[in-house]
Amino acid sequence: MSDSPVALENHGQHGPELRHHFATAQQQRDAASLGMWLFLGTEIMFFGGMFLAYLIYRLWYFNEFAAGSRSLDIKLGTVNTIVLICSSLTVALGVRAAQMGKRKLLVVLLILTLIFGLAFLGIKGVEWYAKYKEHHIPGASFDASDLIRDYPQIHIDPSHEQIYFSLYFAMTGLHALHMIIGIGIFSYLLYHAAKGRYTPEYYTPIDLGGLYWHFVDVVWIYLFPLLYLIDRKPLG
Amino acid sequence: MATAVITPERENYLNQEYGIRSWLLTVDHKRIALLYLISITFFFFIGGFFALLIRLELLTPAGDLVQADTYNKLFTMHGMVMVFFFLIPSIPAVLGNFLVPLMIGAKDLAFPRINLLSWYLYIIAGVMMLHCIVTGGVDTGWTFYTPFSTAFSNTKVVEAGLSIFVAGFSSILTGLNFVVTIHRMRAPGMTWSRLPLFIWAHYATSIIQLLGTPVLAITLVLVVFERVFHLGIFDPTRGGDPLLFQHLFWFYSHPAVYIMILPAMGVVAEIVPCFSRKRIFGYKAIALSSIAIAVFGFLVWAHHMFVAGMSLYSALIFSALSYLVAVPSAIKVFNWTATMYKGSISFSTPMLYAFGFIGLFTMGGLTGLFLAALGIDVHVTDTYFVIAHFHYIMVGGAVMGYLGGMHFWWPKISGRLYPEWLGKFAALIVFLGFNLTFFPQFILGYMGMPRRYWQYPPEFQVLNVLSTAGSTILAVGYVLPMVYFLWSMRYGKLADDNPWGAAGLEWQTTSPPPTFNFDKEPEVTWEAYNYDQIPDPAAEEVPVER
Amino acid sequence: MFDNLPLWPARASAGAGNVDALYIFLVLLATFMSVAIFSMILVFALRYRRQPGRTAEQIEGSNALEITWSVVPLGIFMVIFAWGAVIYFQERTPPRDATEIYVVAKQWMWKLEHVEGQREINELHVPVGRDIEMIMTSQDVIHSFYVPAFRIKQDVLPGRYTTAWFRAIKPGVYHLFCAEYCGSQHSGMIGQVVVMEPAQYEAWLSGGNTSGSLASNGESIFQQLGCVTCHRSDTQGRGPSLAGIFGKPVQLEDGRTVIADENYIRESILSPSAKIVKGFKPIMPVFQGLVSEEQLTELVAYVKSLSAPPGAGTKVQESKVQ
Amino acid sequence: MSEHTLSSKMYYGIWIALMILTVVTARIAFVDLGPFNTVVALVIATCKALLVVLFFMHVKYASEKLTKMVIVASIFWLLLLLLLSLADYGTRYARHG
Repeated sequence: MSDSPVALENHGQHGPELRHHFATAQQQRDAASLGMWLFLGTEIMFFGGMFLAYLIYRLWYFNEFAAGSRSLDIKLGTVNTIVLICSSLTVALGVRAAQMGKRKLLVVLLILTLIFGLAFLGIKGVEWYAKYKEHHIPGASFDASDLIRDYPQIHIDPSHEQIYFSLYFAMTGLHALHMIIGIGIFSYLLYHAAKGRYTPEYYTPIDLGGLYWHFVDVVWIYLFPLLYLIDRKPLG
Repeated sequence: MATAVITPERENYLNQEYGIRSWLLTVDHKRIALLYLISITFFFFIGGFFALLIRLELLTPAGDLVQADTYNKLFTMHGMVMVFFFLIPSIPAVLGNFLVPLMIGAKDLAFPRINLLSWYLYIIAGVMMLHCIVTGGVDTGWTFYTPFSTAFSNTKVVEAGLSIFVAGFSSILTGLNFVVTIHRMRAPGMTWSRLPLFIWAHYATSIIQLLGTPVLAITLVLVVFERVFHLGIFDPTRGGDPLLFQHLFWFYSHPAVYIMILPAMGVVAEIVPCFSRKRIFGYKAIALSSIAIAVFGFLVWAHHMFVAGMSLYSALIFSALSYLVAVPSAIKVFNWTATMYKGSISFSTPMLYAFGFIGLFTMGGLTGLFLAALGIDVHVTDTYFVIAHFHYIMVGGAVMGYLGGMHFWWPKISGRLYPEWLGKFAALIVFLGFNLTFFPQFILGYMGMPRRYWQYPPEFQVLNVLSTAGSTILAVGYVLPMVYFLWSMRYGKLADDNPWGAAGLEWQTTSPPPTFNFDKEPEVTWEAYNYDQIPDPAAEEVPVER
Repeated sequence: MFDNLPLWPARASAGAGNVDALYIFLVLLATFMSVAIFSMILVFALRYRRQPGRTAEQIEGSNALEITWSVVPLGIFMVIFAWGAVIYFQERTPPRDATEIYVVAKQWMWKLEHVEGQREINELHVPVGRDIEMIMTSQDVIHSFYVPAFRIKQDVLPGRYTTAWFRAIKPGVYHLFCAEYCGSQHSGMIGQVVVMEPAQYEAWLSGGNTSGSLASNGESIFQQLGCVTCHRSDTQGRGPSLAGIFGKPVQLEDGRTVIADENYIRESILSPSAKIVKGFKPIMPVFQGLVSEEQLTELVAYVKSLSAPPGAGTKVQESKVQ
Repeated sequence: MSEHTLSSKMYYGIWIALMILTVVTARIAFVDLGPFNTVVALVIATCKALLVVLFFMHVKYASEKLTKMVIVASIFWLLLLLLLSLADYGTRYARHG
């Protein structure tokens, strides 16, 4: 919209967003979508490496995983899951708004998404800080004696407990990094959406950013049970 | 189609714009290919320099040329530079970048800016690696085995790891670009069954890059986390399993071998038909075997770990699967050879490299059978036998293929011809030097000389001397092409659009091609390798040069 | 001339001949295939070289050929696989009555202990004709125990035991290499294996200064650390009795069953709570960091000696008291 | 990515389903189902992931085969990594001979 007809002229008969090496806008959209999906495929393998480590050590050191999992704050974990799901909703609605050319709605939804994303990181930060306070960060100052005291029914080896928390921090840390990147992407999208760059004919960036955001949500959907819900049943 | 009069002033991708900016900010896949060419050549000679120092050190049994720690850094950085900064980007990022759009009749790759981004990522990674090298280097071996890399090495492991992480990102983006381009950007009529086998090979390569590289990335990230934040995922003192690292590492690093060799196979599949004037034998078989290698290549990684302490039963599984991946490789060799049958064969430089490739790759592949055999592997793994084997594949195979491809497409890339007799001479030197360098290492390996040894018992000396002698010959063979390629850019004879009379869309445009590759969008109505329809330039009395 | 250029490693173990046989087979196969491919290329290149007047004959391909040259190689490959697998299985399966030698690797030396108590560094004396099993662990990084003349190699890992075995058949002195890169002096981590006639070996054994057998050393550590207060052999203590458990299945508290092998004993000392024996409480203290790798091997040797059949050799006699 | 626009009602429906599943999985973790706790947690997570992928990411309606192939291939490769590694871990300490 705000892109002037001058720009249009420079691009000959096709629209300003169609790059020269594509024949049609459809071809360009399909290429972009395929590219994004391939990228998400690589992301699956990226997290997959950690899932393998998780699987092996959870089989080996179930007790320590169970105790570590119990020590996480399930309320905050659940709230965070809900926050992310809400953000996925706003993203999905945002893509729809872009499709239909509702610029104001799109801007509002993008802002909401950013708020949810930041809320997620904030809550994550609170949880990490608690872990820091409890000396549950792996390394020289790691101390699992509180877990041994709190869960006398579970046989805990403190060094194996470090493996659980190593994985916890690696997995949630890299997930949080993806969230931060997502927030960066969405800030960019918000800026351009506010300027009215996206139209029902051209909203590929919104669509791709949305795919990325949903993917990060899906990763969390798995991380939540894998890290928080390992073993919560009443201790006998 | 190959008779257009060449006017040097004709606008092409090289002379359309001038100035450093027009190169550094280019989104033209052909210019980016040249950027890659310059950068990987640089790293090739750095890695080669390390290799020569290694060979010089091994001239005598005593560790006398460099210190032990220096030696360890030399082989580490030789491996890292050659694998991640030369071999993996070599054919895909240079020839693939240049040729994939041309061969399928596209104006550019699907994501030109991402293509440029991958070059910049490569450069960032390269600068990090160089910085790491000049400020002390790293001594973990290119394999980064834990717990040595996480807890014992005092060198710049973090920097090297991050550098390779970034280089991996560059590799992923290249692969992603190729897959999307091959799916979405083919010219009308360019069906899958008409794709040149070079494209099939790059498609298979890209699959590996996409699905394997992220696993290496996360593995290196975890190593970095372990060093920097003291996480303990691979730490045996906390119950971590050092073998987990090896599983993750080889899940990428075994298929990575196919990232190096598959594109070279694609090059050979272009060269052999051209200089045999024949349609390639068994097109479908070769195309599918590329995909088969990409898939099976992921099922065999633990054959690097037969003595590492993993389960005996899974060793059996991985050994059997390893033989599976040998079948498609064998299919390719047989088909290339069969292509020559009843052909009309000329001995041009690219063809000599293709011969060299087939021969050396065959030997590399056959010695792979030794290593996949469990009982033999126990004895020869981690010895010079392995070194010899993978250099036959990577240097005898991938580098031969790369050089063959460079000679084949150089007229298209530069618009000039290199001196043919020098090309043949260099090819011969490379072949001889290579065999002299690496064949003795098979014997050394079976004798029991372990790899990564700075000093060694004296009975191994004679073979080591032979190997070092060969390496100097090999070095000459590698410098020569660089010299005459550079020379030809200014003084070489102007090349025809299609100097070899080759099939393929890339030969139907001008040499060098215009910025958008084709003056008119091509429409494909013929099958690949339609050599029956292409006149042989050499057959018309007039020799290649015009 | 061949003094400086030997082309074949010494063949000094019972298993080496099998490895060599497969190797020679593969060398012949590879030579045949290489020669076949090379000569085919050569013949085609000359026979069908470009000549005025002749054109190439276009051939599409042949499914019959494709299938042939896929299936035949696969068949040959499976033979190689099976052959290699058999050798590997033998190499990885130590005979039950093998003499044990404990190996602790560290940057950059090999420490070897005979059950009789002899300790050696970078040197291993063994008699001809006896099955020897190496039980190995590392104090720091990964090493690899490699004796080319025996055709055996096994990585030595921190945190657990790996094993390898051989039966020497030829007296002599052979290289012992570290084959897994382990840091600065990796290439200096070499030693030698001295294979002796049994009589000489006995003489060597009795000549060396020992500080008691491994098992008896282990027993005194067992007393010192107070293990004996719970793991009693006379009555049921607070911990399970260790007599006769080695190599047997153990019922665990969580329902699993494990075999009480070296790695299990090791884990049970370092991290007792990992696998609690059924019917016992996880009250044993953690010994991670309190015992050295050498002490651990001695403890393991002691626990194993408690399971040896009576009179199964001199090595366990003194520890059977109690 | 295409002409197809889903109604916003559909999105809200999916959202509610996801919320319910989240609460259910967090609650059910406290009930002793024996070994099935993990199974249930993973099944619920997979349902949630499917909802997001199929509807929020439009895979069900507005995408072509190729997208589905990319997803299936990635998951297949992930399983290769996990299962072939388990071939080692599952049998590593088994004694033989």
